[in-house]
Amino acid sequence: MIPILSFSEIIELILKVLIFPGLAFPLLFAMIVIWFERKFLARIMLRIGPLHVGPLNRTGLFQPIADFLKLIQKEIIVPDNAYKILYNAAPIIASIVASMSVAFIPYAPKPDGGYWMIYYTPWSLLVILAIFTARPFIMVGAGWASNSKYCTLGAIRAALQLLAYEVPIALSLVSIVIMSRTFDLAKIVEAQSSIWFIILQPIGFIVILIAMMAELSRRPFDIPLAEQEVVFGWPTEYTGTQFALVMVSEYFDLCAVTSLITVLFLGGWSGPAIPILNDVSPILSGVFWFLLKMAILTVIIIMGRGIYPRLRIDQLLDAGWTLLIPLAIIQIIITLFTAQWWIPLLGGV
Amino acid sequence: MSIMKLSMGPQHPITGHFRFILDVDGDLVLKLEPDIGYTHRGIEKLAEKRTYLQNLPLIERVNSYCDSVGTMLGYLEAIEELMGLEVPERAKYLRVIAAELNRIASHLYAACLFSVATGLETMLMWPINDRELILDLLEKLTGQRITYTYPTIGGVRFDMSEGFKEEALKRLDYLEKRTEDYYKMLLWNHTFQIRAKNVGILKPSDAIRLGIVGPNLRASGVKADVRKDEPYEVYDRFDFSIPTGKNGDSYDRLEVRFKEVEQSINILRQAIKDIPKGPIKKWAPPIVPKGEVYTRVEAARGEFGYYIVADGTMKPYRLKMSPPSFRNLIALPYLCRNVPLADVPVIYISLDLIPMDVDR
Amino acid sequence: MLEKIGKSLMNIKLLRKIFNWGRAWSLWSVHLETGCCGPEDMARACARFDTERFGTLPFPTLRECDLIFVTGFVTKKMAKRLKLAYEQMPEPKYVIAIGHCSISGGLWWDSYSVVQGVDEILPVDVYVPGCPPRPEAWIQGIRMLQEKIAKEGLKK
Amino acid sequence: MTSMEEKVVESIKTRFPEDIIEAKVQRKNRVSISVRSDKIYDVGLFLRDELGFNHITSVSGVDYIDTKEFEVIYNVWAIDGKVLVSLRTKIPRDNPTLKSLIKVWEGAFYHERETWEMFGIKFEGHPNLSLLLLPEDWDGPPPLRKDFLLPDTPQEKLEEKIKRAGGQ
Amino acid sequence: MVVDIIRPFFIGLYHAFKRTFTVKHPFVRLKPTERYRGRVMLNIDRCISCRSCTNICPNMALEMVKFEKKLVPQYDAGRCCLCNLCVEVCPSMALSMVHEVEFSEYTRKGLIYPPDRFSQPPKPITEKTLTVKILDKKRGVAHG
Repeated sequence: MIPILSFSEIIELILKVLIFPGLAFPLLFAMIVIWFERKFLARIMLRIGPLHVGPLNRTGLFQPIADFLKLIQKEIIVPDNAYKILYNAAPIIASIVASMSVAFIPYAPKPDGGYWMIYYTPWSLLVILAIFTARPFIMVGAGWASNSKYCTLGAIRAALQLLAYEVPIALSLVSIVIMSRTFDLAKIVEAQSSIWFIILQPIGFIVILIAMMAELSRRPFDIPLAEQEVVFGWPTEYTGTQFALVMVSEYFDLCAVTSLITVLFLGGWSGPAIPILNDVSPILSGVFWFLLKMAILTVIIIMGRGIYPRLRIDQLLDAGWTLLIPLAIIQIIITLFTAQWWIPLLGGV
Repeated sequence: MSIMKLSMGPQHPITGHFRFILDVDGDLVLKLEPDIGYTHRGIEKLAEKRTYLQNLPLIERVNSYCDSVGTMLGYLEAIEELMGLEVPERAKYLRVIAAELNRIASHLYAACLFSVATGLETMLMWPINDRELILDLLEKLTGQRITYTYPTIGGVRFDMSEGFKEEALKRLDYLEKRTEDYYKMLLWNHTFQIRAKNVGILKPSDAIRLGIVGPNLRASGVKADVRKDEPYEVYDRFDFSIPTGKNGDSYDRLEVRFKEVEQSINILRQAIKDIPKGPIKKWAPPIVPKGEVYTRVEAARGEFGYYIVADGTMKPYRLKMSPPSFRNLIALPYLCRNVPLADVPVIYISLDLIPMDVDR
Repeated sequence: MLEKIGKSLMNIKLLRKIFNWGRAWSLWSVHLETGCCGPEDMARACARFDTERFGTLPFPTLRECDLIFVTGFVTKKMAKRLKLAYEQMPEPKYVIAIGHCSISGGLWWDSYSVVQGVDEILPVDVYVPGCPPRPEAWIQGIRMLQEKIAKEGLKK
Repeated sequence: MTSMEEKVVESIKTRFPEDIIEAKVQRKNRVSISVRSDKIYDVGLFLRDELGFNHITSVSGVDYIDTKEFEVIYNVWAIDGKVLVSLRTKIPRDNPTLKSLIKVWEGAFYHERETWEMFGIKFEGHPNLSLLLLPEDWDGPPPLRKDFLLPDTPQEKLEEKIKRAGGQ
Repeated sequence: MVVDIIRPFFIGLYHAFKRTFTVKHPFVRLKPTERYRGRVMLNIDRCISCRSCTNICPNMALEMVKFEKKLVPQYDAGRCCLCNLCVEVCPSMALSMVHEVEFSEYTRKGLIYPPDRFSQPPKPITEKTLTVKILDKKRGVAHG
């Protein structure tokens, strides 16, 4: 049975799918983060970064657009001995999978009940975890399909690293679920209305931040993409539009990860209402706080590229198995013992 | 997994002009064979065709990458020894000043490459920024940024310009203060330490046996420096020490370079303070008398040897160069056996091999 | 089919202008040093001259690059690799010859192993003389190339 | 008190009285020893083990085309003694072979390979005498020999290039 | 150990708000130093056609050509390595080094300077120029 939607519901759906958490938001996020990353890292390196591209000859704001325009004009070269179907499909699958997880994240509560999210399900945490688990297979597939040595090496490294860091992520989610007693991300946010989980579970936060950085292959952990060792890792052979898709999918992932951490640990949309935004719609106020928290997390994740050298693969795996997993387990134990005092204080559930 | 042949370079972000042929098993490098010669120009042959004076720009470009003054001094030493020419005092001091400034620039360059090898891009930029200041000084002294052609037979080309002394002292003070930031950002960075420590350990006995020179040899704990062993120019008048390392790993090789920068600053301060007045150049005949000579100087990357056979004409009969990077090259396949792939760039950069220098 | 649509789109003047703008302001360069202008390559990419202001960024994989800086002399051994690297790059691609050695062979005019001018093996777009050229000259070279691209007609 | 240089000359003369053609002190820190080519390995071993010349500096060849001879020079530095010895030997130009000294000084590996490449001097016992610096498809004579001549005028085809540019 | 991990974070953050080193080059120019060797310039009236410069030039950048009934050198900027040997050897001081930095060309032919072009001084710089000096003690970074 197909539910009949009213006009306002259709408008809302279109807004959701095309504008805010849907299509336009991750694209805009990717563009702004690429620009910000280049600018901010350049500032750490005491230079300016993109400057003369874009309005006023002063901002370089259009640099990602210029890059994108250039990339889509480039010739697409498929290596002769590549496995063509998988090779061509991988970037598309990667970007679709990466943008999928945004659909399950609640960005703000609606004043009339319900949440501002594309698809509501009480099992959203599990769904997102499942989506993350799909990523290494795309990388391995793309690397293997390229049939080039550097790509293969990069793909092997990606598989090792991503699979190893799934475990601490899952473990640190356990303590969240113990505390909030639900798999529903919206409920988890509501549980934090009085006290955020970052205060109750600092170890879990650190574990999930580090593990997610590894999952995203950001700088101290960008071993699959290490340019000094394996040129560019698994996407080495991609050209033009395909490469643009690969790059964009990475930033979609960043968007999803920062949203997820915000929801899990930083209390999602919770924050004092902003008068001006609240007058228009209380949704905007929630979204504002959500985006602010996302921005802070993004800065922290980007900073890693400016200040830390890259780890070696064995050191990384060591850190994953011997440091992060015990820490996550310690967090679970602490949570188990202290949950009885904290749960009455939490809101919502 | 079977053994895979991996060809690294010359188009590769880290190898520069080299190509490595690696035997890789999974992520482990079993054997490395360097494939060099991508920058071979045949300078030794060309030098036999040109006069001694025309050879100056040629010789300089053996290592114009960073250290052209240090490279040239050996050649000039050799010719002046054959001629029996005594260079004016002031020229000697100026040569030392240029060479030490060049050494600082070169070591900063080495540091920045090292941080690239480990993937820290910030420390690629900072030393290069401060190297710009040194290059400004050198440009003020010599009129070029990289290829100076500054020392010439019988002295140097230009005198110190006005205000050079004050400017130089100010910049050296700045550089000394700035080094602290490098230590905090790079050398004391825990992530960097676990990448660089205990990687590529070169024992002192091995280092001597393989004929390693320069900061790499000193990092292994051997106190050998031509500036102390056979003082050329006026190095015997300065008070400076030779920093040595303890373990001989990649980290020590970088740390020794940083300490050498401090010593160079020390030498420069003394040189700028007691530089005498006088002429800067002596007329030299174009013809070099018959003879053979072997001279060594301490260039930034280590001992640079020149063997010249002169047959009494305007052109050298044979000019043999023994550049430091060529001699350090043998350490690369020696150290890169059974190491992870990620350590290959670190070891390679820590030896500070410059392909120009290797290939000539 | 897609190419046909793309070609007909590129015939529109405004679109062509926009696409040319995108190409001109996003020239990623290859990590391939052939000679001794290498340190200046570093200097122009680093803080004082920072060519990233113009969107010129050294990029690790040459599958994405548009620009080769031929930094200095090209030996016969390197020439093969240089040509190979150039062929591996996707269209559109540009070459800037840096320094007198890569323009004409320069100091190595009688050498047995140096190619006399890189334009014998690659089509050169801009010649930047000097030994090595100052970073200012590199920036001028980049800007001249940008002007050339902006005037360019239909490519591919 | 004799200096280190004189000590080296004296001891080498007493140890190999017949094989040494000439041994002299050139100047401070420099000693030059000429030996017969078949004895160079033994002299090298003696220099390394007894006199402490452990740090190989360079191996170079000189082409004396007038006397139809190659001279091969091993320059070795003693880190403790602070003396550089030039161990030199002459070999005929039409049959240039010499016993390799990489068993004595391991650092001579690339030096000898380069000398082989540049002069065509064959080092017996060297494990890998293949082209090092020259392009893979090199087919001329070894370039540092005096009978390998370089062009006298620039090889750049300037007119052609200008014509090509004008034709566009 | 924890300090060593966290310290770079704050140093990086601190540097992100420092003054940058960058000179916005085409709009603001650094003043080249007095001695900077940009390219060679000829004074035709002084030239005595002695050929010492063409003889000493190690890269054949100078070539004698006929110009207004006189043999004068023609300069090839695409060959010159700026080694200053010709300027030193010139007996009549006809050659000198000038501060030209930007003389790139689209064609190889444009780099050849016939005597009339060879003897013209470079264009004066119109943009704002500045000299590099150590400044900004508070922020601890050089360049202006």
